[in-house]
Amino acid sequence: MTLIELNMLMPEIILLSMASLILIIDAFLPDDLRDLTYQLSQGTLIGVGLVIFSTYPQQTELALHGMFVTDPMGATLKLFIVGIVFFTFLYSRSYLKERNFFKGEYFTLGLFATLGMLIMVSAHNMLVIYLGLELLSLSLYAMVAMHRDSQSATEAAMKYFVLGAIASGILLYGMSMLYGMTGTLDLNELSQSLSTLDEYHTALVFGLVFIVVGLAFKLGAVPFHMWVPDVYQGSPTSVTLFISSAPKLAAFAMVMRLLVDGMGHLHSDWQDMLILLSILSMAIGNIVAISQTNIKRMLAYSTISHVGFLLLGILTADKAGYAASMFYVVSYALMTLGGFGMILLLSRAGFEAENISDYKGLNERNSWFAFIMLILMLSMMGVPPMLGFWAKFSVVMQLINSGMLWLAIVAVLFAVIGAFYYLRIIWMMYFEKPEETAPIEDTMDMRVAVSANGLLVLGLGLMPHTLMTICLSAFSLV
Amino acid sequence: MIKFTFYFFSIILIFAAMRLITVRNPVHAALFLVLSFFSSASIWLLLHAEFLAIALILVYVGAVMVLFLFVVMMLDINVTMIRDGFARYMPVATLVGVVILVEMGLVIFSHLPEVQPVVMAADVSNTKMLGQVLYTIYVYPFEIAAVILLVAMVAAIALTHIPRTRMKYQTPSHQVNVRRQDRVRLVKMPTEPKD
Amino acid sequence: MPTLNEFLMLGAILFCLSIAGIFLNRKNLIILLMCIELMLLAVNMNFIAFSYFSGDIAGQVFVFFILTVAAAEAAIGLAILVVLFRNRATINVDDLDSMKG
Amino acid sequence: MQNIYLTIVFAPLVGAVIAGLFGVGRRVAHTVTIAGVGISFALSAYAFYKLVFAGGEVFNETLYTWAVAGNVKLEVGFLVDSLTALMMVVVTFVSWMVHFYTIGYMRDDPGYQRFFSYISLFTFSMLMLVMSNNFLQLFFGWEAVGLVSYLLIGFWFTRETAIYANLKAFLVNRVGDFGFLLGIAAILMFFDSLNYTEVFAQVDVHKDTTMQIISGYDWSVMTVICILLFIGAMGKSAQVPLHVWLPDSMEGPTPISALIHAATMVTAGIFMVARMSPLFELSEVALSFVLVIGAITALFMGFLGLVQNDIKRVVAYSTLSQLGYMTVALGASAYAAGIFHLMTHAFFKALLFLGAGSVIIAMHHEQDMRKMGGLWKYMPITYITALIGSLALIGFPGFAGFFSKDAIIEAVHHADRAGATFAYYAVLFGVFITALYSFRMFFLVFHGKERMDEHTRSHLHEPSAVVTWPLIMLAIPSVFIGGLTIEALLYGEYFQNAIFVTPEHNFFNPADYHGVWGFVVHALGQPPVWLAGAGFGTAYYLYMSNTELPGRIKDKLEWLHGILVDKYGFDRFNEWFFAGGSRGIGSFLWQQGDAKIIDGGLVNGSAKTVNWFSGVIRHMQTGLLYHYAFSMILGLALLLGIFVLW
Repeated sequence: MTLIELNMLMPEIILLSMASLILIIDAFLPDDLRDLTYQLSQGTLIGVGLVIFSTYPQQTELALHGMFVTDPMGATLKLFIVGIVFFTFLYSRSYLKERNFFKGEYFTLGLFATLGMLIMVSAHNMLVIYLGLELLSLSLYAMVAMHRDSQSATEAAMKYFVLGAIASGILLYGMSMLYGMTGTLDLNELSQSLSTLDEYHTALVFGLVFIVVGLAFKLGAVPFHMWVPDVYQGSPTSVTLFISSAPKLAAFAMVMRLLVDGMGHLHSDWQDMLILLSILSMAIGNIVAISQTNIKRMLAYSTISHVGFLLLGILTADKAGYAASMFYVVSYALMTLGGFGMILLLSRAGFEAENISDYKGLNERNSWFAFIMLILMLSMMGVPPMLGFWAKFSVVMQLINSGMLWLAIVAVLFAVIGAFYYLRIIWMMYFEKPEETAPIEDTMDMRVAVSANGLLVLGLGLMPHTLMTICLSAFSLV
Repeated sequence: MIKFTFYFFSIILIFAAMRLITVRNPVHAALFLVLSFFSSASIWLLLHAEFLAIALILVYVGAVMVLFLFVVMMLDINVTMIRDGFARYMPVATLVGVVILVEMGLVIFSHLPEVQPVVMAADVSNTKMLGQVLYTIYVYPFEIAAVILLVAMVAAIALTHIPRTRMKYQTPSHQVNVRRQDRVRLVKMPTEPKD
Repeated sequence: MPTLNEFLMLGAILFCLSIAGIFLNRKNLIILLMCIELMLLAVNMNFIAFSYFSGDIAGQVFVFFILTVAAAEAAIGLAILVVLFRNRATINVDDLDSMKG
Repeated sequence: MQNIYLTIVFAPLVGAVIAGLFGVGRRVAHTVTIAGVGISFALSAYAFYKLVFAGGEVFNETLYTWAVAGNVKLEVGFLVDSLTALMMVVVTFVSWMVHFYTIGYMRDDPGYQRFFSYISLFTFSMLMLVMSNNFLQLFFGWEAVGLVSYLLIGFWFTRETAIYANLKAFLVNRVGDFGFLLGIAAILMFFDSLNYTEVFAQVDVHKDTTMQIISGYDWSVMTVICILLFIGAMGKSAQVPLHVWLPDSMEGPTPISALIHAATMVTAGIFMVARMSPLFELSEVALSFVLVIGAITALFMGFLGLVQNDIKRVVAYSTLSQLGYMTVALGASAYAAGIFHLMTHAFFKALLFLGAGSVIIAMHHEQDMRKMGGLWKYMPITYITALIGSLALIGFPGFAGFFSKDAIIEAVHHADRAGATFAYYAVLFGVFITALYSFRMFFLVFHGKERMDEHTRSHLHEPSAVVTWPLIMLAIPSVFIGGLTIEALLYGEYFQNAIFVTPEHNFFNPADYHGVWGFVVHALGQPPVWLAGAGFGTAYYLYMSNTELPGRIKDKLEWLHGILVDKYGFDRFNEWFFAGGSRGIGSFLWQQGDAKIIDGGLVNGSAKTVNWFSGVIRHMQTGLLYHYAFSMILGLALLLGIFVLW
């Protein structure tokens, strides 16, 4: 291990050291100084972000016997992951405090989960991908169950854990098949070896199916989506926020590493599988969301439908499509961050703003927040000029460009049906009389963060080329 | 002879696994799982994976299964109700299991390359080989695994540890320093009217 | 010596038994967790068989890490189970349906 | 000029933002929005003047490039030619009038500021739509007006089953938007551009291109594109069978009905087709499709107007029918006539809606015509203006509607395209129906017995000036605008640069035009005028004399009544055949066709299906862990089965 290699690993090393340090500090902190844990965690994230930014790689470089890779895509995703986790912690603080649940473990486990995500993004070996995934998942299981007195949180944790473990089992089975066929765990060697094994195509696809199932579970694609609504609904909202945003970026990276870097040779096979998953996700997600009354659950189904869209870009199997998908996943993470942030903002001790009816008359209670929510909903719906529109637009464009017009039509059809349930929230906010009249308790940082989040969605929508350029350059297309 | 050993342990393994999913008592299930670990460890020995075979026994049977048994005992679950409706789901479960098994079997038996085992020299130590790569090539995964264990520890403690504050204990200095007005409140009540 | 296919078939049988077990078991979460261990065992069987037949140590290394992670996973799973039991006084899988739809 | 156009578009937006987001008072809210739209109107009028009279140049520039995706640019830009200028003036003028009127109409509503904010926002969206120079911005405006209207319909909506009712209206509009979006996608695919000018410049290249949607069948690309775009227009302009949302939207406050559902938004589809005339002209099939759909709408929606008792619903169905006329004009390649009718209709239909609103205010929000009657002596201004509106609507010679409607009928008469004959008879008979339902409403409301209760009667009076003033302002163009502009719009060179008509399709030849009076005199000898007269007569007979006479005569001269009835056997025939017959058709269509098949079957059906489907899938999410695991395993088995073993 050379010094240069260590340098490439710097973000992970800093994150790990700081997380361990914070763990120790937190153990000795009295409860009234718990804010220090929070501040240290946020400081760590900023530091890690700066390090990633300053070591932004220009080309792909491998380290540690090919297990670790840095490339523009990975660095960009890592930056967004760190930034989104930063916002997540920001949103969570007052929520956790109001519920007497402001524990250091939330932040340390969050940091470890972030480390897991960074490892996944940079992994270039099936073993490392698996370990990164497990590091992320185990931290998340624990975070969901952290609210120990909540029946629904523990139920959600149990469901998440069991299904997640099954999914890892399936993923591992697929990895074992691929290892057996190619005799390597390294993605580069795997990719080279696959092209020489055309006579055993069936056996390779057999392994591929298991891998795709494992990935689909992580993303929450139908029919491997069943955990999503329950976990989103049952977890404390701050944890839901965590689960729903940054890990999707890591899952996207995992898909890119495994399917594209490792198994690009089999792209015509995974393409068909992703088409199936994508259509099912868009259909089930959008249709079932219509009949939801719990907004966290509704957003869960909305996530499922977004995953369907996200897959559309990947399944074009070309670089422009991957860039479009990356654009989509980043946009999705920003929008969902804002959406759950709004739920956190409107909740207060003893009251979770979880039902859609809690949004009735929000405009009368606070027209600014209603406006921010309006932006977020319109964006998720895919209305121009919001960010979400460009996300949908770019994946659909890539589909048309690669000749899958019919799929583009299906996608637009479901996007159009899906608009309904977002509109219902807009309707509730602007046209219904408020049921809840208590003033909204918010802190200054929360207010600023939610506003910034909403305006970012609008602003990036007005200037989509900024984000698009980042995504394109991640695939060296600019 | 090796083939016979393989089939012998395989049958025990499959039998143990089947019993594991059909017994009603979780303690028995845990013991069947132990049995299946033992038989797979034996099969692994056939495959020259001595270190892992031993590790499986030590780590799994020695630690993980003890943990399972510990939790089973601790939670004290009512055993009698555990198998309601078992027969009803049996056909579906069998069907799905068999369908996947057939799918897997078809691939395994007809689409895999024919390979002969690479025979290692007799004096090569499996443990040594593992050790040599583990701390060199696989040092990065090794570190990550360490973090995973740390997270597991933190999580298990965070989830199950009941902090001191919930326990009731005495603080003598508080008891001594207490004043009358902290403890006694005189309330004046109106007399109840007769009715 | 048995062929690779036989080892893989053994892995496949274990895998399917664990799947059937997860579906079959509706009353006891602990047995569900054990089924997951069984599934990992099936995967390990595959890896070791492949490792042996290709003379490559990487498969065994992978199994080593799977064992490690599985232990961690079991610890967290059981911790969640304990928390759940404290909350509900049951670990019946059928009772875990407060969220649905 | 660029700054002027920007101001025109953004002045209403600024007004909307101030009124909506800053929590200002009522007076401020209506002042800023009225000022915003007023500025917009004044500048539109100026731009119109510059362009039309002062020989200004057509403005076509991209102001802002949003993003570049491949070789496709996504831009914001304006195209202001004579067509746009006309639309701008109409939209801003009607909107301005409605703003004034709203002060009176919404006086007691708690959502006063919000309402002003929305109608200004709507004006902004509509201006974005008409002034666009590319398809993306067109689509943006398209969706934005739809969104605002969707929200405004709900302003007063009574919601027992809000989700379900919305879902229905929503789905209908989605069908249209979906078609529209596909049309734009097809344009993007074949023309590789979203800019109007660039697309129109290449139409000849793709004149004969074909595509295969289902393999083995060749479709003309132009036909596919035009029909898809027109499906979008059908949704917005409420053509059969996508019309069901419009009558329901009458639940909203009347100013909205006037602004959105009569004068502006519903005309977006008509405008769009006229704007796309270079594309439509290349597809005979698409034009026939347009023609037939329009004719069906024009005739059959008129029938439905006959059996409504809610005053606003009558006007709503009349709107549907008139939109059908405009569509027929488009289908007959008489785009100019369609736009001409769009303009005249905007004035007199806004007038009728606001008049209806005035009646509704006076009647304390009673909308049932059976509880009105004899209002003429209580509210003379409303009465006169409503009379003017009705005359304009039925096409009384000299009034605005007369010119436009007559031009359409003439154009259809001379068109020789599949479906033209059917369309001709449909619009011709439609004239009779129009007159019948218009004056049925007029007589029921303003004449005859006073059927309201005593309390309402004692409070009857003309509403305040903010209500009557817009009525008068709208009544003036309702009378004159037709005669004043017909020459320029139809026979002159007004639309020369904006609308493209293949010479052999062009019906309006300057040589055939002999001045306004010549047109009127010519028309007097044609069937439409007489049919309108017959409709008026029938209405008079049914709702004035027949209800009055029998009642009076019956008492005193029982025997004479019998003779009279016998003697006027023709009248009886007339009643039975024309009035009874068309009423019968009306109620049949209403109950069987509209209510059961389209609304009940297609629309509610699909809404129900989605709802049902949603419910079913929800049930699959049982909350039980083993079912979840089972779903995953089933998914795995399926994927293995499909991709490995198949």
